[in-house]
Formats: sequence, structure tokens, C-alpha cells
Amino acid sequence: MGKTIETQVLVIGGGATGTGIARDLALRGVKVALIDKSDLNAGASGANHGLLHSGARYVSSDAEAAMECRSEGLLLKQIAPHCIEETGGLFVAVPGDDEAYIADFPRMCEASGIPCRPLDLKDAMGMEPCLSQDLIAAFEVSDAAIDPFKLSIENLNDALGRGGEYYDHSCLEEFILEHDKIAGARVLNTKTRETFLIKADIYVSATGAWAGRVASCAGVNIPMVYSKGSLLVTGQRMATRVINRLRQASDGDILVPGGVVSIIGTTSVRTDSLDKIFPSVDEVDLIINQGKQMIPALGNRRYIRAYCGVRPLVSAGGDGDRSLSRGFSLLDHAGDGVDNFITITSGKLTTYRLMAEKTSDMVCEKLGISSACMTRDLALPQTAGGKWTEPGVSLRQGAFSHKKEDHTLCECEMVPASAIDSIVSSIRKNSGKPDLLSIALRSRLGKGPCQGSSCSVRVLSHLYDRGEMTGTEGVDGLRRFLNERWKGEHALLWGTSLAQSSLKEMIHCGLFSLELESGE
Amino acid sequence: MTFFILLSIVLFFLGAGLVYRFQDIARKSRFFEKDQDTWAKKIFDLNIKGFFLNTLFQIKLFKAGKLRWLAHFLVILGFVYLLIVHAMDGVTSGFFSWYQPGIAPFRFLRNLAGLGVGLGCVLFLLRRLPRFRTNRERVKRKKGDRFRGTASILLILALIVSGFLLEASRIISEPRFDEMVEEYSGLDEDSGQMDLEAFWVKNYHLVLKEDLSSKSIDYENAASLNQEYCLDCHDRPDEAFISTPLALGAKPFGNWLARFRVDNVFYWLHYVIGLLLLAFLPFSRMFHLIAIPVASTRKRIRPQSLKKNMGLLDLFSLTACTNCGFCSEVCNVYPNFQVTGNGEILPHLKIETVKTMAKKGLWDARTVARLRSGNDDCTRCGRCADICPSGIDLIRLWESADHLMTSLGCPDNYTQVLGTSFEQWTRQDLFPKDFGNSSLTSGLADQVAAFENCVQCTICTNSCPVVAHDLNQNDLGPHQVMNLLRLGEKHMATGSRMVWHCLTCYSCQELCPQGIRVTDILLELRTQGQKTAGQIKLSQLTNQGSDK
Amino acid sequence: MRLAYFPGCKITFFLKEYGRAVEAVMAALGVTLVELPFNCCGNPSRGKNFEVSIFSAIKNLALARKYGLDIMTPCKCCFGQLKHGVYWYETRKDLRVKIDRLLAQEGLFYSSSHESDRQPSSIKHLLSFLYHDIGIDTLEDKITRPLESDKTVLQQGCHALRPFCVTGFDNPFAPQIFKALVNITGLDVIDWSKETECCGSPVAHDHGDLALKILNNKAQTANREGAVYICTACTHCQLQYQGEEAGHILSKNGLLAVSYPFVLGEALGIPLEKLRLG
Amino acid sequence: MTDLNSIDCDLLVIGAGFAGMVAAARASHLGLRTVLAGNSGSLIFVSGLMDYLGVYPMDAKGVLDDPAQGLACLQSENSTHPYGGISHEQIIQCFEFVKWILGKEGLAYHLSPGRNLPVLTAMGTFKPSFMVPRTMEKGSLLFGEKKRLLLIDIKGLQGFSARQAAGGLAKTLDEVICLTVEIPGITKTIPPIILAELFEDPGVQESFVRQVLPFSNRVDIAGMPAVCGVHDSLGIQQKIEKMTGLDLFEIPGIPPSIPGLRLKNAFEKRLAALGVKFLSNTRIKDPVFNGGKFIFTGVTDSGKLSISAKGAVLGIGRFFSKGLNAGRDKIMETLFQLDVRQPVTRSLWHGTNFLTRQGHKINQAGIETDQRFRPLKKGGQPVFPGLYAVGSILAHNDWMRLKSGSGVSLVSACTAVDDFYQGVTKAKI
Repeated sequence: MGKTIETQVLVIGGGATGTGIARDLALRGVKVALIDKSDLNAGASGANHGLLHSGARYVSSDAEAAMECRSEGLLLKQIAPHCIEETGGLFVAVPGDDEAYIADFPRMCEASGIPCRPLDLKDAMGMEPCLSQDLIAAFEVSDAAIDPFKLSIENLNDALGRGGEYYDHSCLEEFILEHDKIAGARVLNTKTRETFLIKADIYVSATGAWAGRVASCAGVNIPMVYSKGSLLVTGQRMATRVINRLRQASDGDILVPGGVVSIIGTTSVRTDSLDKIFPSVDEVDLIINQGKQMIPALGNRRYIRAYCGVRPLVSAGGDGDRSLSRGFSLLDHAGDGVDNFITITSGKLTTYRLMAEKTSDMVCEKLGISSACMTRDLALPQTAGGKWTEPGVSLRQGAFSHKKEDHTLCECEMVPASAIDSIVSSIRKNSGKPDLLSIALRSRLGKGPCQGSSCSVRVLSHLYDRGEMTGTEGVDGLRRFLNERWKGEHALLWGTSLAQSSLKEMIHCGLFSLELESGE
Repeated sequence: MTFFILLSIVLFFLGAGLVYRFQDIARKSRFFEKDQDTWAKKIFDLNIKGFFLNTLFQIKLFKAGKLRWLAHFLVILGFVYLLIVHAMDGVTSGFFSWYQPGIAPFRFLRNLAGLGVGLGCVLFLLRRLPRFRTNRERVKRKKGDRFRGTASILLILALIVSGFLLEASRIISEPRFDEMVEEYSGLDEDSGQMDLEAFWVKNYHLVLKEDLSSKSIDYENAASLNQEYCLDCHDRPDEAFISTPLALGAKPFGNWLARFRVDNVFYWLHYVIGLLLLAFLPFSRMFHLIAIPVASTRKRIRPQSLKKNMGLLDLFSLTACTNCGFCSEVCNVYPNFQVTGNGEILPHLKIETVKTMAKKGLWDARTVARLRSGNDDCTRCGRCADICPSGIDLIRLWESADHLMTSLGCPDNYTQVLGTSFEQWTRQDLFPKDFGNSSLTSGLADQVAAFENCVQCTICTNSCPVVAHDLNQNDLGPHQVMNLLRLGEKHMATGSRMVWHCLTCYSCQELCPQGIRVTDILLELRTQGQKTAGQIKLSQLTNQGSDK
Repeated sequence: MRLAYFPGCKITFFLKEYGRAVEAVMAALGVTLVELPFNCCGNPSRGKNFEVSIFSAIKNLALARKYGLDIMTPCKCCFGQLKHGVYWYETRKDLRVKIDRLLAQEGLFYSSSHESDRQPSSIKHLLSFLYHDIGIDTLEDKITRPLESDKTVLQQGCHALRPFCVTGFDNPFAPQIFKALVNITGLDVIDWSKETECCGSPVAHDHGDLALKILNNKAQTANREGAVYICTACTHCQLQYQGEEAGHILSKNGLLAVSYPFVLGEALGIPLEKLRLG
Repeated sequence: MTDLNSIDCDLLVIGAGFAGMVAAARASHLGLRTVLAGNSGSLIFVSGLMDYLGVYPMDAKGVLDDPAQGLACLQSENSTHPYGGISHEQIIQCFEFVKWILGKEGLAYHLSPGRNLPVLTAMGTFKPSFMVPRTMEKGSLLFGEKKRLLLIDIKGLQGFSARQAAGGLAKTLDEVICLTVEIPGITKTIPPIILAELFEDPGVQESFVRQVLPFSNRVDIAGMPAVCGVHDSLGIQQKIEKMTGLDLFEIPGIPPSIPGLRLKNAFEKRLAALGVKFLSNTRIKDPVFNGGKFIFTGVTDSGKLSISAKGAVLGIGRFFSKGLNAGRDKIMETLFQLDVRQPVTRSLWHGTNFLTRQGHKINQAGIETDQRFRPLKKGGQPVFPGLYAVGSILAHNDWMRLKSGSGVSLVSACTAVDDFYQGVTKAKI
């Protein structure tokens, strides 16, 4: 048995909600520790559109969620403007879409208090030239794009700055249960294979789709339904604004700009597995075929990457997964016989702050602390370590005016060596060990069209030169990194993407023969 | 006496005018060549051959256009003759005792010279009629210039016509005859004046009030009197082949003309016009009569000394320009004008603007920016300098204009780009308006398909001689420029050194395994960057202007 | 044989002797050079105004077509630009319309679809003309005064060589034409690594340091290979090598830049003063 | 193109990659009038190592020491592989031909029949190869008597760290020293080809030697990235060896690859000398086969030209070189629309593990040929008598896993050209 860490609250799960709770509690002066079995945003927080909903998407299915989205969206634009690009959004319909829904849409928006402006079709096409020429309806709403990685990193960094602690690659092994209470959590560091114990007063599971599993460690049953959703990243940014399909939520109906790229999704596929999930070829084709009805260029555009996440939905019966509430579930397990255990799951990225607030309220109530939530007013600080997730960030700093000594290591996303160094030092500060995956999480490394073919090698040799790596760590990490990237690649390899991935395979298998000694 | 006073005044005007013109150049222009060293050198650095060939024989004009040359040659030859032999006859006869304006062959020669000048002027005028102008001359010119030119021609023509009229009217004028008789013979009614009159009526076309036909005339006496008093200075006027027919035509009105002394009117007219011409010479188009010889004597610049010798503007050369437009007709980059419509590309317009700039500096941001752009388009092929009938060393002029603009704060686009900070370059409000919107500028960099296939293999950068030899100064490799395009940062890319230093050697494009037209894209980006650079320059010039 | 002679803008002022050598050589080969009122080939405008550069090129071609003559230029930049002109004219429809309109104003036309008994003129560089039209064997027979077999490196000149797809001049990586043409004059052409690299002329005005660096590198490399001459066949390359500073660098490395027309002229037995002074 | 409106030749080689270059070299060597069309830039991606067969079967543990053994095994169980009908001796002959051709341009290669050489890569891994550039040859001495190694990296050269290459060596060697050499005047990232060109400068060589010299007594052998000059690399290496007294070998890394560039230069020079007409970047289209002859249309930016040829060799590569094009549903061959052997649906193209030893099924896709490398129709008959497909476009050869890429390319190219040559000479008699 390794060391023991004592804290007031242990938050499990480093997604948007988990980091949000950590910050919220830290702001209230509560001592908090955060663990994640891999690293930040490993679940649905890192596998979504990055869309800050105006709420209009839910006006028909879930008016309450729609209103939550509206108010939280407005709030986030105030407190975290550096994570958000205020793009605005369109809702458009094409021939064949439900005309009754279209006709009803403005009224429903009004009912939820969501601003919505009908557009002349010509104007809409002028605003977004990529749109189909066959539009039959268009409305303007106030959607925005949000960078979920930056959001989590900044939330975490603020929490850490206020006395919080973060343990990545720390997997919950078991809860030690004593008299209707959790006495401690046994945690395994999957990198070092060390086990340690965390003792806290309150245990919060913010593990999204894994909420059921974590709860079961405490002997609590949460009936969950898993719905896999896949998204595609285009090679270029296709539109200025968010573009939604004006219909009941379905497949391939939202295109969100993400800095210099666009993201089109999603799908909804019922799944039982949580760990080995990939976007499938069928999903990719489905998204493209649906998406190109609204934006024809999606039919022949180069895609760089596909990814998928699992929507954690607490089962309440019903027909399809999309009709399940996407409003969040905050569960106090006192009723299940575990006093100091809370689960927060489901919900949307847009409402992460609200979820964190409600959860923290419950925690404080249990702890008997009566301090009010501050995240509503206190702006999320911007830190140096968080700036490298934003696509094109190095461009803004002057792509060709940066210091002579600063080498560009990742060509596609123009990540300079100085960025890698600052990320490495922030990981080190947190007593983590940098490898390609953890660096990629905190930067744009490997996220461009080459998907890590040569930037990986350049970054590795840079790390070796800096003495950050020794022995065969590099090549082992490279294998993990390439396989991780591959998850998002293999379903969309045709045309130029296939040419690009052949180059990657030529380098890493053809020459470096990485497959020969891989420890599969 | 009146005449002498008038002449003195006019000569004073002329002298003062010339001094003023040359002073004006020196005083008004801050950019005049004041360097003593170069002056001293230049005095010995004359181009004597150029002076003779170009001033006297107008050899360059001959090459440029035969008809134009003919017109000039006729005018110059005739005028020089008339000026020396006729206008200054007092001086001439002082040197050559045998000279008499009224005897052969001088009468004939004078008429011939007058005819030449007149013909030349007519040719000038004809050429100015729209139907005789060539295509390129329809290029707009400064308004005042055309007027000044025509006015000068008309004035000369008037001088010649009044001269002929004067001569014709004198031939038939009785009062004039009487004055001459009185002055040179002292004859009276008794001593055969009438005989002489009759003799002159018969042989010299004199027109008398009284009819002598009824009188008896002693022609022998008349002939001897004529021999004695007249013949030294007056041959029969018939060889004045223009004035005499004119006189014959005017005979029926002879008495009337005599009564009003129209010959004297013509006399004064002729003199006044002549004096006017003299007085206004420094300010009229005819100034080129003086400026061209000055310009022609300048030593021509040679290719080797082009960069070193770029002192200041040579303003004598500037004033020698007659705006004839030959330079623009042969201009190598005339198509640039056809496409862009920037008149400052054409030498004959450019030189006017340079003149103004020489006086006023960067007086008008827009015009100066256009001049900069036009002068940068020039390839220094030298065809304008070769043809320039005024013998202006135009290559030197363009180079020094370039130099001058740079020193005044209007650099070429390349210098502008390298001197512009990243922040300033990417300021949104400086984007040229038609950036990427016009169908003609929507090129490769606007089409995703043109660069989408780039796999960032860096072969372009590896094969690039600019990257290789300018490693420490260069900012982006070609592959990074392609990547900027993918990232939607076309405008940013247009400001990179890579784009502006590209040697256009096409190594990258030849090698690109994905068939991307890398060099073509770089070149296209540079053309777009030119617009931004121009825009930034213009706004800086405008600000400079408003600061003052 | 009659050809429309396109000297380009460097010969008229900067390189008169280059032009005289070309004229002397052509006269010796019985080729009549016809001077048409050509304008700039458009190359200098490539990086300034795309439309201008293409229009300039096409206007020249239209003029040559009007007189029914093929164009021959001793400059590789002009050669390349005229070729590029054709490519872009055919590729950009909107540009073509504009160019046709401007040409029509002067009674010219270029479009290959235009009804005319005159074929579009073909574009020849001095080297390709000598190699293909005169014929290397014919030319070799006319060599009356072979030169000493001094080691010579070649400066190929980029704009004719690349992109091959546009210029179609020679193998862009291992060019043969120039080598063969120099070899028959008696000079000994040797391989060097900088043969197809740019001479630096395009940045000579704007970024003189870079141009000189390129030149220095070339001079040193040629010197290492033991060369005595650098032979050029492009006015820009020649001008770049014979500038004052460049000449200094070359002579420091025991090199002299010679233009091919001059070399060939000597080998053909044309008197020197005719080549130099005309 | 004034002189190129039409071309008549014996053999048109389509594709200027490695296989195409070998085919053109072989053909012109045999006296055939040969035209080569394609983009040679992609040769800069080849490592310069010439593999024969490094792994067989794909899921075998370890690598093959003797490729002939693997070949025997392959031929006994898999006759569809391009090596299926070719003997070891024939293969060696083809390697020897390529070695000879390249040697003519001063690019020296080394092969030892019956033995694969383990080549150290920049990642610190070993790749089994067969014929290697002489500049890399001494790397194999690490498995022999040379136990003290100096690994050199160069400041400014990205993707190559001596410490990383040394990563796995510490166990087997007595001593590994890492050294970073600085090139005077280089402060920024330097692209590898430009660095290699710098290495031709005697001043740079001397500075390199000065920095290495202090270690020459402590080690037996030194390894450096493959940037030792573009032209005359062996000469430069030997010069440095002489000056330092150390054995030296080059280590291949990520592209752009200098050994690949050397190959490209050597082939281009050789082919030009052999009289091969090279139509760089000319796209070949619309093949017509008529009366025993092919008429192709070559498309350049300046127009079209017609190429008539008695035979054609298709060495147009796979997806990267656009010889094969994959749509969302199907893989197509881009020129003749030949049948492409391929998995039924896209979901079978790739596995979910990138570094799988079994390889991805799409890598087995390609053109099926007879044993003379003539593409086959559905019924198993050659599509055209004079049409051959060579190189990586061939089916049933996951070259990246089998380590057989260049071997299959040069063997198929030589075999195909020989077969065509025999056909032509027979016809003449």
C-alpha cells in the first residue's frame, strides 16, 4: 500500500463537470482532489461538437433544457470569453424536412425565451456560402463555439491554483466502505502501477458514462443507457457560424466551427461497451450523407479525423436515446445507503457550470459549509498552460515573426517548441510524466491533417534532446500515440486522407518497423 | 527708337525669363543637384557628339518619326536662317558687306525659309487634328500642355504670315516707295521721280495713286536712275516667290492699302509677334529649344553605374520633355497600362508627375502611390531613352525618381512589406477591398482543391534555394505557406518573407509529389500582398500628408 | 529561315553585347531575325499583377501570329513567361475573355479557335532552336574554330527548365540540350551540383544579400570542381554573373561568366569585334 | 512543346518512382527506346534501403536473417505474392543490376547474398534490409566487434536525436556516447536536404570533424543521421572517416530522405545518359491499344502530346502516388481502370490497431498479374500483351509489413522489361 492522501472532497472524473466542480469547491475554500483514470476530457467532454447551445435545438424536445442552455450560454460568454468564439448560428431546413416543425419553430423558441430571427434564404446563403442552394427555411440564433479542452484545463488550473490537487492516470480500484459511508478510495496509477489511498469526507463521481461503474463500486445501482455519438473533423473551416439542421434532433445535423476546422456530427448508436469504441465506417458515411444535404461540400471534402463519445443517459424508459432527458442527473446516494457519495452525470457541455454549482451546493450542504457559489460571477482566468489547445493559436502570435530560436515541431498546427516546453513543464509541475499523449491533449499536436506522422517524431527527438525522455520510452509512447490517433482515422481513409495515412504507415511501419516489437 | 526700347524690354524679359526658369528649378526644388563636386565633374563630362547630333540634326527625332522630324527640321532650319540673316540683318550686314536683304538670292532664301517654317507649322497643326493622331496619343495628357503647344505654333505661324504680308504690302506700297526715294535718292518731281515710279510700276509691281499711263515716261532715264539709286539694294521682287504673288493679288486694293499705311501695320504686327515670341520663350513650349541642347549634352548613364550614380533628379532633363509621347509608344510595359489603367506607367505622363514631385515632394498621396507603382513596373529596358527626341536620359531619371521616392518615405512594395509589423499587416481594416472577391483574383489560393492535397511532406521547403541560402532570415517554408492557406490564413501568408523572396525557380512545383502548384501559389500570394502593401503605403502617405 | 526576335528587356540596355552576339550567330547561321514591336514578356509582373503578366505574354504571341512568325528569345525568363502565358490563357476562362477584348482593341487575336490561316506561333529559346531546328549535327559541322577544352560548368536557367509541364524544354533534373550545345564548341562541360539551381537574379534588386550568397556558393562550388567558365544562356543569369560585385566574386574563384551566344560565335569563327561591338 | 507533339518509342514507363526508374533503366540498358513519364519527387520518400524480404509470414516472431529462407516459405504457401514465380537467383540478379546501374553514377550499394542486415533507424529500432547504401553498411558492425558507439545528432535537424536512437542500444553495447554537433551559422531548424548540401562544403566537414575528434579514442564507430552530402556521399564519408580515424555509418530517419534523393539523382542522371526521354509530371491518359501498339495521350500544362509505344510498364504506385485512388466505396486504378483486387467493403480496409503485425487488408489490395507481371482480366487472361504492372501497385504484397518493398519493385520491373524485350526481339526475328 502506497501513500495516503487526505482531502475534503474527492472528485472522480476530469471532464468538464469534474474540473468545474473542483474549481467551484476550491473557490468556496473546500480542499478538493481530482482523479481521472486517463487524463482530462477523456470521455464525452472531449468528444463532442464544442458547441455552446443557444438552446434552440431543444425547444421542442426539452423546453427546460433549452432554457437552461440559454441562460448558461449567456453566462459562459461572460465568464469564459477566451474559451468561446461567438460565431452565431443558423437553423436551416432542406426539402423533405418536417414542415410542421419548421412552422412551429419560431413559436417554440419564443416560448423558451430564445432569440430567433427568420432569415431570407438569399441572405442565409450569402452569410454562409457553403449552404445548399435548395434551402427552404433559415433562422438565425445565438449559438457559439466553445473549446472544451481549454475550458477543462483552465478550470483545473484555477482549482490547482487554489489548493486543489489533480492525479491523472489514476484509476479508482475500489471504495472502502464503512457503515453507510465511503471511508477511502483505493487508486491505481496506471502509468507507474503504484496504488495509493485517498481519504475524503465526500466522494463525487463526475464520471459521465462511467457513473454506473463507479457507483457499483459503492454498491449503488444506477441504470444507464449508453449512446455512442461520432463526429467528423473537416480539413478546413467550412462556415463562419454554427449550422444546425432545422428538424427533430437526428444524425449528422450540426456543423460547428472549431477554430480553423469544422466539426460535423453526430450519430446515436446504442452501445454496451465503454472502453473500445470507435467511429465506424457506417457512421462516417451516415454523417456525410446527412450533412451534405445541408452543406453539399461535405460530400467531397477532405476529413482529417473522426472521433466518438458516449452520451451518459440515465435510463428512464422511453423510445429512442435522443428522447431521453439530456438535462443532468444529480444523485445523492444517501438514499441508496451511502451517505457521503454523490453522482453527477448526463447533461450538456453548455450546462457544465450549472451542474458543477448544483453538485457543489449539495457537497457543501453535506459538509455543513454555507458558502455561496462564486462561479456565476468570477471570471475564469486565462493561464499560459491552457492556451495551446486553441487551433491556430500560434498564428495569432505571428506565424512568421516568432523568435528565431523557436522551432516549429508540429507543422500542420504550427506548434512551436516553446509551446511543447511550457506544456511539459506544466505537466512536470503537477508531478506528471510527459509523453506524446499528454502533450497532445494539451496542444494541437497531431490534430492536423498528418495526424502525427512526423510531428510525433520531431517532438520525441526534442524531448530526448531536452532530457525529458530516456531509453525506449519514446518509441513506446509513440506506439501508444499512433494507435490513439488511429482510432479517429481508420474509418475515414479514402482519397487524400488515405494517401496521407499511407505516408504515415510507410514511415512508422515501412521504415521504423514499429510493429515488429510492439507489445500487443 | 520705339523699336529699340521695345526690343530692349523684350530682351530683358527673355533674359529674366530664362534666369527665372533655371532659378525656379533650383529654388523651388528641394531635390535639385546641388552637389558641387558632381557639378564640377559634369562640366567636363559633356556629351558633345550628342549635342550636335541631337540639337542640330535631331537625329533621334528622325528615328522616331520622319514626318515629325521633317516638320521640326523645316522650322528649325528656316527659323535659324530667318533669325540670323533676316531678324538680325543689322548685325549680319555689318559682317558681310555684300549682304542686302533685297537682292538675290536673299529674297528668294527668305521666302524659302518662311515657307519652310510655315509648312512645318502646318504639319504640326495637322498632326494635332484628332484624325491624324495615332492610337496611343489618345492617351490623355495634361490639358494646359496641349494648349501651350498649339499657341506656340500659332504664334510662329503668325510671325511668318505677317512677314509675308509685310513684304507683299511693302512691294506695292507707294508711301514706302516715296520714303525710300526721299531717303536714298533725293529725287523730286523734276529730276525724274516719276520716271522711276513708272519704272517701278512696270518692273517692281509698285502701285500708284495717279495713273501714269497718260504721262510720257523716259524709261532710259528711269533705268539709269534705278541703276544709280536702287539696284544695289533691290532686285526685281519676282524671286520672292510668295510675297510677290501676294502683292500682285493685292494690287487692286493698292491705293486703299497705301492710304491706311497697312504696310506699317504689318510691320508692327510682325515685330510685335516676334518680340512676343522672344519674351515668352522661357515660358512657352518653345523652351525645349533651350532645354534639349542642355539635356543632350549630359553624359548618358551606363548599366554599370546604374545603382551607384543615383543622385538626384536632373531637372534640366525634366524641362526638356516636350510631352511628345514617343516614349510611351515604345514603352515595354505599355500592356501594364492597358490592364491597370495607371497612367503613371507611361513615361510621358510619368515625367510630368516626377516634375511636380520634384517641386512639391509627396504632395498627393494617391498620385505619388500611383507613380511609385508605375515606376516599379518599369523594366529599365531603355527603349524610351533610346527614342526620346529630346535626348533625355530617361533611365537615369526613372532610377533617381525611385531613389527620391524612397528617400521621401514612399518605398516600393517589397520594402513596405518588410518594414510592416505582423500586427499591422494583419489589421483587418487594411485589407484591400477586392481581396479574394473579384472573379479575376480568385486564384489558386482561394480554391481548396488547389492546396488541400498537401501532406506537409516538406519536399518543397527542402528543395527551396531561398530556404537553403537564407536560412536564418527566412520565416516560413513553402509547405508552411500551404498550411496557412489550409488554415484559412491567406492574408497572413501574403506578408511572409518566403512569398516575397521566392525566386520563382519552380523547384518545389516540379518536385511536389501531390502535384500542387506551389510556386504559382506563392507568386499569386505575392500579387495579392502587393495590394495590401499598396494600401498600407497609401494610408501611411495620407497620414504623413495630414501631419503636415 | 525567318524568326520573330524577342530580345527581352535586358538586352536593350543592360546587355547590348549579348544581343550582338545573338544577332551575329544567327546571321552566320543564315537565320533572319525580324524585329516586331514586342512589349515586355510579362515575367517582371508575375509577382505584381497576374493579369498584366499574362496579357503581356499573349499580346506578344498575338503579334507574332499576325506576322506568321515563330518567336525566338535568347532569354529563359522570357521563354518561360511566354509559355506560362499560354497555359494561363487556356486555363482561366475569365482572364481569356478580358485579354481577347484588349487584343481586339488593337486588331490582334490569339485564341487558337480564332478563324485564321495563321497557326499560333511556337515559342523557341535560342538553345532549343539551335538544338532542334538547326540541329546539333549541322551546328557541329559549322564549328570552324573549336575552343580550348577548358572546364566549364553550366547555369541552366530555371524558367526554361521548370515546370517541365509548362515549358517542355528539357529534362528538368538532368538537362541534356545545353550540355550538348556547349560540348560541340570544344569546351569541356563538367557536372556540378548547382547546375539547375537559380542564379539569384530574381532577388538581386530586393534582397541583394541573398543573391550574393547564392552567387558565392555557386562560385565556390564551381571552383572546387575545377571549372574555369560558367556558361549561361539567359540574359538574367548572365547579367547576374557579370555585375561588378559578382564579377569580383567569380574572379576570386578563378571563374569567368560567358554567355552561350558569345561562346558559339567564337567557335563559329565570327570575329571577336563583331561579337562584342557589332 | 514544339518538338514533342508526338513521340514514338518502344516502351513507355508510366510512373517515375523506384519501380519506374528501374524499369526505364533496364529497358534503355537493353537498347529499347524508352520514355518515362511521372513525378520523381516521390523518390525522396524512399529510405534508400533496398529490402528483399524481411519478415515472413507476417505474424512470425522476429525477422528473417536469410531472405531466401523466407522466399522458400512464401513460395510454398502463397503463390499469389509477386515473388511467387521467381527464383532467389533471379532476384539476386535483379538486385545486382540495380547496384550496377547506380554504381555507374557513383552511388555505391552493398549487399551480401543470403543475409539481411539489421539497420538502425532514427527511432532506435532495427529494420531488416538487404541491399543498403555503402554509407550505411557499417551499421551492421554493431552486431559484431564494434562495441563502443558514438551517436551524433546535429543541431537544427529535427526528428533525429542521438539519445533516442541510442535508446535501445545500451543493453547490447559496451558504451554509447551521444554528441550534438553544431554547424557554424545555423541557428534555426534546417531542412535535411539543405543540411546534406551543406555537408558538401569542406568548411562544414572540417567543423564536424573538429567536434567529433575528441571522442575518436573513446569509441570504435560513429553513427550519424543520413545527411552526409547529396552528391558523392561515400566520398565525403570516407574523407570524414580518414580525418577522424573512426568508422562511420548513416542512420535513416523521417522523410525527406537524403538516401532517397541520392537515388533519384543517380537514376535521373543515368537515364538521361542512356537516352531515356523523361516527361516530368506529364499525366498519361486515354490509352488506346490498336494493331499491337499503344497510343497514349500525355497531358501537360501546355497541351497534349501523343505517345505511341509497343509496350507500357505501369509503375504508378499506390495511394500516395495516386496510382490507386480510393473513393468512399471502392479502390480504382487510375489509368487503365484495371481490376483492383480489394476487400469487399471499406470497413474491412483497415483494422482498429494501427501497428498490427498482420497488417491492414487494404495493403494487400492492388493489381493482380500473371508471373510475367501482366495485369489480368476477370478470366485470368492478360489485359493487353504489352502491358505490365510493377512495383507497389501489385496485389498481395504488404510491403511495409513484409519489408519487401524495393525488392518487389525492382524484381517486378526487371522481370517485366525482360519479358517485353524478349517479345520484341522475337517479333523482329
